[in-house]
Amino acid sequence: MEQAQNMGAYHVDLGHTFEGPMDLLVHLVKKNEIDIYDIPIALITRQYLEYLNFMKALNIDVAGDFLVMAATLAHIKSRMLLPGKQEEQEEAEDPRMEIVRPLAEYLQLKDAAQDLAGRPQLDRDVFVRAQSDGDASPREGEQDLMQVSLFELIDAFQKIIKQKSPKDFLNLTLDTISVKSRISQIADILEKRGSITFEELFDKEAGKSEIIVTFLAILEMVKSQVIRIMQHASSGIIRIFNG
Amino acid sequence: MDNLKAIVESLLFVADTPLTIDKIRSILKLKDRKAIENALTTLTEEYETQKRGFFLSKVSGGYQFRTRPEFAEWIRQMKRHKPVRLSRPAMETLAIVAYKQPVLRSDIEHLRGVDCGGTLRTLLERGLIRVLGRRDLPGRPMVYGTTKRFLEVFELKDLTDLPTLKELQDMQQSWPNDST
Amino acid sequence: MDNLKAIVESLLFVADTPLTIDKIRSILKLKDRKAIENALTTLTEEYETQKRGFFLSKVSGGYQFRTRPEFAEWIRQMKRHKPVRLSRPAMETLAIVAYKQPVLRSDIEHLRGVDCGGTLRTLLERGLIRVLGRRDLPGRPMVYGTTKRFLEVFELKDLTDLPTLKELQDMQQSWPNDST
Repeated sequence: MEQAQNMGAYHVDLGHTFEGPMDLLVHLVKKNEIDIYDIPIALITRQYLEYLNFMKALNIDVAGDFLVMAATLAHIKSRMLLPGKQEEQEEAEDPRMEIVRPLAEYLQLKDAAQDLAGRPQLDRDVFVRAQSDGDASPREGEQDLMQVSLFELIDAFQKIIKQKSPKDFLNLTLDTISVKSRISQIADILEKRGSITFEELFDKEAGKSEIIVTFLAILEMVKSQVIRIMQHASSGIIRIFNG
Repeated sequence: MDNLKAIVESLLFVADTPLTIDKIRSILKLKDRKAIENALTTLTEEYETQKRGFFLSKVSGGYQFRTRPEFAEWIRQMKRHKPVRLSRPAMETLAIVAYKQPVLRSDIEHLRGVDCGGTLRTLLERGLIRVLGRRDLPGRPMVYGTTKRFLEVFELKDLTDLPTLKELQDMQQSWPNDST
Repeated sequence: MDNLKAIVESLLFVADTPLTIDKIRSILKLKDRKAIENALTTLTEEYETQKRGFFLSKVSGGYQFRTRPEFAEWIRQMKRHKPVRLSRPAMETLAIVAYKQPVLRSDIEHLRGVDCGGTLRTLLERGLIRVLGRRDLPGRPMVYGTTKRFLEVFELKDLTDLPTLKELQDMQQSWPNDST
């Protein structure tokens, strides 16, 4: 009986590789028709490990995620076996909850994915009219709307990075982008007002990192000669001007 | 305006994205919102009762003509292209973004138990999801959400048009064998 | 075949060129030429008598839906509001300005390997980039950066919403089985 069940697992799994440990767990739960709120942990752990061994036997690399889940299952199993004192058991949560919660949530979202996949899908089930490119090209209208997504911008940029050596972009971290963002803000202010005092750029509420970012932005703007910095001879006030 | 219904119909026919009532109003320079609403309602009903080859769908906050799903096979035949399908992992990732947005990549990966960089990229590429911003956490991770295009592709009026997770669970319980 | 008329209508709706009877026959794998002719005639009459926003026109040996000439003004009005797209070169130039700002034209051209005068002008005209200043170098070259409009168009709260190089590289590692 046990043997037959194990064999079954192998046969079903042959045509199917599991994307991750959750995927495999769901398969085992469904195959055994288990209530996920009352998982026979010994059975599931054994079948789970059997599958991993099977993968190894086929020389298929088993990803680390699978091993982490195996360890979790084994740990839960051992905790279930531990004879706890009566009052402790009442207090303590069922060790299985550690996997039940994520499993329940994952199953819920799998249902959501299935529901989504079942909806009429554009260009699969329903179609809209083809756009003939021969249509009059849009003139430079007053509104001039633009239809672009951030992804297209990122995609264009990735192509450039691929062609060029990435060293041209080595310093592209969140910190440097923050500095660029600050430069843009300062440029906005200067466009509007023409000049600003040094102090005004440093918000009194600003945290340490904001102060550093503002300072680096000013340095970079001076370096690329986008701004000029002047100090008043008598008052000592430092003012920043458009370059 | 005479033949308002026919004019609206011609605009819907030519438009390449769902048309909102406001958009129609601004094109026709028409104050009367109600008149446009009426025209749209009448059109919807006419296409429905006359069993035409396409229908007026209320999608992504606007209106758009779409062919009837039951004719999909013939249209695919004409277009001679294989239907674009999302893989199961991509669909799961998309569902998580749709239901949990704004959501972090790490949240998605935690839920699915696997790396999702590739599926996220596919979904970004298809214009189904987008970067909403960054979360104020160490490393300032990016948060993702769905796009207007997502609503269009899955024929949703808006995000509330999605069944809630609770509703899905109830549905699931009525057909226990229906899950694969 | 049931609802032949509606099926033909849906094909005509989606087709991007006039459809001939032979073409429809081959799509529907239908021998009966007469039946298709009848469907087309009925459709033509229906659209005529119902005064719809578009009509079935017999053009260059085939059939095609076209909007009524008397509504041309409104349709032009709508097209005038049609969003414009950015060309690939413009997108590349914009990406470099966004990521490398404050940046010189010569730096952009070094990265793209081509002259960028034209695309820079387009981007300036569209209000996506601006001249931040002039560098104290021979010829006083201009230094470019992005604008507020840029943030609006790309739905960014600020520039820090742009992905970093590391995030870009993470996204590039698409899973081979996820090409869908």
